[in-house]
Amino acid sequence: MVDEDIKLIGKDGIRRDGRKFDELRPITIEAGVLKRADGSAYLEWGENKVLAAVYGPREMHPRHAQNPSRAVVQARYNMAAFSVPDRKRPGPDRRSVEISKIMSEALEEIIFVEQFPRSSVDVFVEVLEASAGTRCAALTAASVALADAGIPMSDMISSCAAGKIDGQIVLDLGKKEDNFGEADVPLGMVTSSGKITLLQMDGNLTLDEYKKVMELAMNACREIYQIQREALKKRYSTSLEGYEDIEDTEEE
Amino acid sequence: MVDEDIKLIGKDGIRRDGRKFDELRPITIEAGVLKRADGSAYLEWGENKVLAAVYGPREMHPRHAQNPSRAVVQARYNMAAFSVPDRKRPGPDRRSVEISKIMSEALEEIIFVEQFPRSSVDVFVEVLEASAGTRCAALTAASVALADAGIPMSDMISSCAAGKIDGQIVLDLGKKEDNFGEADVPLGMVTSSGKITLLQMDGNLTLDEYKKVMELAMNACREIYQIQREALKKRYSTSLEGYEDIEDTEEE
Amino acid sequence: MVDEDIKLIGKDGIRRDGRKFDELRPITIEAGVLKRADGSAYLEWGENKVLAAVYGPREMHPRHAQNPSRAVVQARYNMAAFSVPDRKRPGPDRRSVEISKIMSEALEEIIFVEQFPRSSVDVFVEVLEASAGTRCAALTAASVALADAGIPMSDMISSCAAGKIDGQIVLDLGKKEDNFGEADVPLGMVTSSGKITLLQMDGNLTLDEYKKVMELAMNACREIYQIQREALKKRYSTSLEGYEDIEDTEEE
Amino acid sequence: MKELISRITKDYLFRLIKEGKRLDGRDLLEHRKLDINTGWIGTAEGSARVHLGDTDVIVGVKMSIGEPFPDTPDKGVMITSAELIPMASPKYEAGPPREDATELARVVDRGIREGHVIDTTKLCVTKGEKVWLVFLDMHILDFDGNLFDACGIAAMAALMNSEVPAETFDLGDNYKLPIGHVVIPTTFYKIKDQIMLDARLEEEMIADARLTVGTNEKGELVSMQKGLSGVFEYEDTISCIEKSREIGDKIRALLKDKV
Amino acid sequence: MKELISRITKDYLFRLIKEGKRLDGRDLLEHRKLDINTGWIGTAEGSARVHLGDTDVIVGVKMSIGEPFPDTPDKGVMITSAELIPMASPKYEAGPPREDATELARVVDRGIREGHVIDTTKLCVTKGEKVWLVFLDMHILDFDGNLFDACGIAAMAALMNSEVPAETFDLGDNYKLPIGHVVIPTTFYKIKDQIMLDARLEEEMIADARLTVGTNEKGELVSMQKGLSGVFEYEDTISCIEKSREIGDKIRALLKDKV
Amino acid sequence: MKELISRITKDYLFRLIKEGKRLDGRDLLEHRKLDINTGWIGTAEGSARVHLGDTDVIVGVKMSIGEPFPDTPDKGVMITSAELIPMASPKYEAGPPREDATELARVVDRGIREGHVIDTTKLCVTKGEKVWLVFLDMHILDFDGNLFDACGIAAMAALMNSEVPAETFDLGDNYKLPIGHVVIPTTFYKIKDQIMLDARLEEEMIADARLTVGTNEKGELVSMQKGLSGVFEYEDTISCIEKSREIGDKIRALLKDKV
Repeated sequence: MVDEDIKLIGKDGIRRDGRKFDELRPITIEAGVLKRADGSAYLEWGENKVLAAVYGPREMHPRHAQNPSRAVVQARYNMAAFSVPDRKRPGPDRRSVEISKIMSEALEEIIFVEQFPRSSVDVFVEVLEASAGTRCAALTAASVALADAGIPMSDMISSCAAGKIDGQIVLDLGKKEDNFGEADVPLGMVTSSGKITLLQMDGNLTLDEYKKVMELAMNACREIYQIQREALKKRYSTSLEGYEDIEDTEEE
Repeated sequence: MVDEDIKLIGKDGIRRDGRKFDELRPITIEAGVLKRADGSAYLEWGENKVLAAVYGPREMHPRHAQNPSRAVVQARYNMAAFSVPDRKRPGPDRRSVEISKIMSEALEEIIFVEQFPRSSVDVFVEVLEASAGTRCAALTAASVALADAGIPMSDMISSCAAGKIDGQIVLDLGKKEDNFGEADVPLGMVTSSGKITLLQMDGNLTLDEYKKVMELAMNACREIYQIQREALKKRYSTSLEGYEDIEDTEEE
Repeated sequence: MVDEDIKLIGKDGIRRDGRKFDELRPITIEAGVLKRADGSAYLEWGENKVLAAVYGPREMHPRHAQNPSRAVVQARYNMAAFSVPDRKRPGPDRRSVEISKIMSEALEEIIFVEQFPRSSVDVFVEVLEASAGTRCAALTAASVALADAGIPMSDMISSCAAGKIDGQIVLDLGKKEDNFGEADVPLGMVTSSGKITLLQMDGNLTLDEYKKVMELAMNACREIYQIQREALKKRYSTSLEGYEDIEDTEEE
Repeated sequence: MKELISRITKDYLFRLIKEGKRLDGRDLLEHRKLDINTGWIGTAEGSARVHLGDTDVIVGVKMSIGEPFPDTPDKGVMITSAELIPMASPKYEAGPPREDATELARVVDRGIREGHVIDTTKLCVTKGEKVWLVFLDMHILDFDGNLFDACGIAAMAALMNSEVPAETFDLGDNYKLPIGHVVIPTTFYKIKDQIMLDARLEEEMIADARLTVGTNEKGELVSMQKGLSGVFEYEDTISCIEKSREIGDKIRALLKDKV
Repeated sequence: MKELISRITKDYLFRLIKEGKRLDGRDLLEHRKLDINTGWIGTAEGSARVHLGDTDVIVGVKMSIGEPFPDTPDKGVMITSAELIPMASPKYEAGPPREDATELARVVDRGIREGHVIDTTKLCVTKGEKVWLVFLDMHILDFDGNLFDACGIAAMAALMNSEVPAETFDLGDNYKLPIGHVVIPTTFYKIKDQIMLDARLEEEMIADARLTVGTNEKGELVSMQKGLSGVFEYEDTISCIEKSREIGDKIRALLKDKV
Repeated sequence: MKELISRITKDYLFRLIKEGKRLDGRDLLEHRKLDINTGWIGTAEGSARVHLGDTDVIVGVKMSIGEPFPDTPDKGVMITSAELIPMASPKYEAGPPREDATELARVVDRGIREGHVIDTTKLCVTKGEKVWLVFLDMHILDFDGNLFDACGIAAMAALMNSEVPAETFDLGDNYKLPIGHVVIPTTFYKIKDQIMLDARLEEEMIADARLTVGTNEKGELVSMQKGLSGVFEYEDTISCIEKSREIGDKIRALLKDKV
């Protein structure tokens, strides 16, 4: 991954896109953006644009895949053909199959699956524009969509990556940094408990570097959690407004 | 589609294959050509060679696709690998999926589907040689095969295209005319009522041109209906002959 | 298949790998090599390396494929990607589909399928290294694996090919001999009765040559049967040893 | 699909329609609110998101260099695909019907291709060897009926918004994708002998027949597709074409503003 | 498949067969009426439709230019495929069994390939670069048993009827596809220890074992395929080969007239 | 999968684990017996069969010449695939779960790729045109849990055993596949808050969470993958990494002897 000619961090310690080592790209989240889905969220994270929709709990099809004692969580991560510089062929590839699997597992941890035997909770994430860090963006958006759908959950999951570029530990690698950096560690965290529900790593890190990476990523997850909460609060107040409107109408 | 160098109509108003603007290519239809199928028809239309077979009404598989209140009509349009100048890969492509869909819908209109809940009526059309206008040929042959199978129907469907070449409105475009013409309008018509059950158009037509196209195509459908009826009449008399033979045998 | 420049048999009548015309390549078989499978066998035959595993009789899935009056025998012949000089794409190709089919049919003959209605007997053969004659190796190994699984059988199947190279009839063609020879006849035989359960042929043989080929192949099958029996005897005695150990333990 | 709607809703809809009324108070031949956003996706050569009421679709255009078809050696190539992703509807749970997506993609494709929306003669790099490939990918995000119009309009808008990425391929400066004509599709639904425009999902589910009409800025007819098992009278098709030209002009004006 | 035939029909067939008789009055080793029509399809380089009793198949040959295999750089390439289309039988409703089509295609393919029916050395254009590809596509239209013989004969007839389309590829004048040998397959069925030729569907459904034998005009054996779960005695195979040579000669004579 | 194990076995396993014990008497952080056989397959450029207890896998390496990726024109290309063949387990009857095989292949792939196990810069033949392709194919023969370690170790051994088949492609003498680093994966399972190494199938079936850690000969971390729906504490991951380095060194020593 190392390319000697490319400098990702300036002498002033500032990254190519102007960020400091521990700075996130701008993140905005909007909950409840789709009408048909039971819950949804739209998230922009730097140049990443991600839409998440939740259906369920609903009767699982096909029946033979039902679990008689709990709900099955099925996440589907999908990239739009136009979401990357070189057009992607539509349909699942090995990368998206893997990400769908680890997202499903991560989300299952926080959902009260025992309450919904024989059901499925389906989470669909569409990556409309991709620019490094889409699995963290997807998992973060999916958590908000699940909450928007009113799925009983023990907590939220927030997700962010940290890694190493030019020998330095930095938070939330951008596209160039991901391509030419030395290590990337996507983390998914159950925010209140600090427990790890998604963790991958590739590249090259000493144990000390790993510790620094995790510190950065875990702090960032807490920061992202606040953005998730704000999105839900805003959605909740909007819903209430809508509710009041209806009451007004009824009073007339 | 316009190519300035190619003249499709001579100065005498005669087309390359010797036809006048409102003249069909030669059409022959034979009903009852297959033994296993419940009904069948073989049709030649110019160079087009099309075979249609009908099975049903029969119990629909898979069961979950059954409709409890009526029969499902499933047409399958398929081109043989050797039916076109450049060999076609076997199996359905997007074009044949679309044609199968609109054929199914067109045929459903005339079949008394309410009489056969949970059943399917399966219509298989094989294009053995293709030379422009195969979907009209397929729909025309399928109607005869349905009648041959004794499927209760309210009417027949007859089908023919008209279009524009060299700026003139003509009936039943041939291969060259289709490739280099300016517009093509395949029409499927419930013959007695004159109602439209299949209609597509692509190319470029003014509203007036559209009206002329439709007049030509609708008249041709009535002409084709007579050929369909003749084929069934001939089949019916052959069957009767067969029936008489059996009676003779029984008398001995 | 004939290439004039390549001599497969020397003037002394000895083949390129040192064998005489009626000589088998070395064959070793070990039964009971896998833990999960109900029965298994590992076979080396010249450079061929083949592993066979048996599961069943077990309830057949999917249910609609069950036979209410007998077990269904399903053999699956598969070549590892690295088993041939030019890497093979993983997954079934037309050749392996055909071999799986004729293997299933051949094995069904000797299994008491009537004893196990609605069941399947699944035979999985993996070719780990291929060097001509893999279908005979696969069928021979599968028979041993079935016996190891304790599947009730009327007899064993032994399998071997013979053919023609340089105009002479020889037994058990090797890789070069198969590529440049004139005919190959893989045979599967129910050993005690001498009946033919698998037979294929391609190339060019007169009737007399065919008779000589069959004589060689049938004799070889009887020879291979002894190797199969030895493998099972050895396995049986090993099992008994294990059984005695258990008894010892119980006596303590 | 007709079975997925309750008998009561169905009857209510039929009653309304007989009176020439609709669920959302629209007139029979009135479109829903149309929102067009273009240039949304940075990785695409062009993009458009279209809301037609609650139907929400996004179309992205990608371009690269490839080989022309042998019979059109000097023309660019367009490849269209539609994904009815399960996000868009609870009915797509077990995967959306493949033939619906195929018909949708092909109808949008024909409107653009046969209407000469893209001037493909300006997309040749080396005759017979290298031409521009234009990939048009449609994603359905929220499905409340009438995908034909939503996708057709979004495709038109995305193409008008597209830039040929010549620089990426060392072929000089980027330039606007050459647009020949502006084609707008309009879809009509027949329910109990009434013809209505732009059906919502519930209306679409009880429709007997469907007719999509595409016209260009000259009022010429460039594409038609009849769907579903019901029938149209010849006269119906004439009035649909006339109405389509009228609506097409309005949407073309809106597009001009937006792109 | 055995389950799809009623017990009564089965018992009746068994009784007949024990007496050496058949449903349609034929002798055990008699072929059904064989009809061969060639040159039927204008878009194909060669074609043949074969009726073997009520079994009805069509084989088309298409040719184009492609790359040779690395180990045979100066030889043309043949690609065979069979489609058991659902038109042919009520049993193919849910799609015909894939392995049946595969075995059929491969057995026909081997007879032609190993019998050197096509002289592939005459199909080289530029050694190691360009050779003729011969696509052989079989369609089953009506299925009344014994597809191996119907398709094998139709394939042979279609190849003998084929013309190499050199003009289309600017490679000089068209010429007849070079035929090396004329290979005819004959398929035998064993039912209750009786061996019969050319089974109809009902017979095929109760057969214990099947043996296809392909021979050429010199009486040489070029291909064999045993199928189904029953067994043959060695002596059975000898008599089948002898009979196959006899029948093969008759059909070769018929082919010579027809093509 | 949790449902396929009986409640009694489950409870028994839980009881054992709470006491820090295991079914086969191992300590929680002890590997099963590891057997490595290399060079087994003559048709492969390199191969290894690994037994990890009763888990039995084989990995074969094949190489050929192909095109590099545009962004790494001077580097060889590795393609990894895993087949969970139905031979390996009664549970794979109806076909093994596709996503399990995909995750397995990708995790092994990443360990090798990101750990720079193959020095791909030495696998370039002609920059931008021809490089060596390295195909790594894993077959699971007998499945008793922990495929990640068995396959990861077998892949490493097979690569160390591989020879570049230059002679076959007329590119000079064969030479050993250039190895940059020796990466060993170690997989930990969390059950009821206990962390154990190298689970057998029954243990894997009741595990809450899984963590695979790959380290190289310098003790550097090169790949991690957390799996299953349970969670890890941050501190857990630290101790897993430390243990992985220790185990990795032992296995690297073993590999040096074997290859």
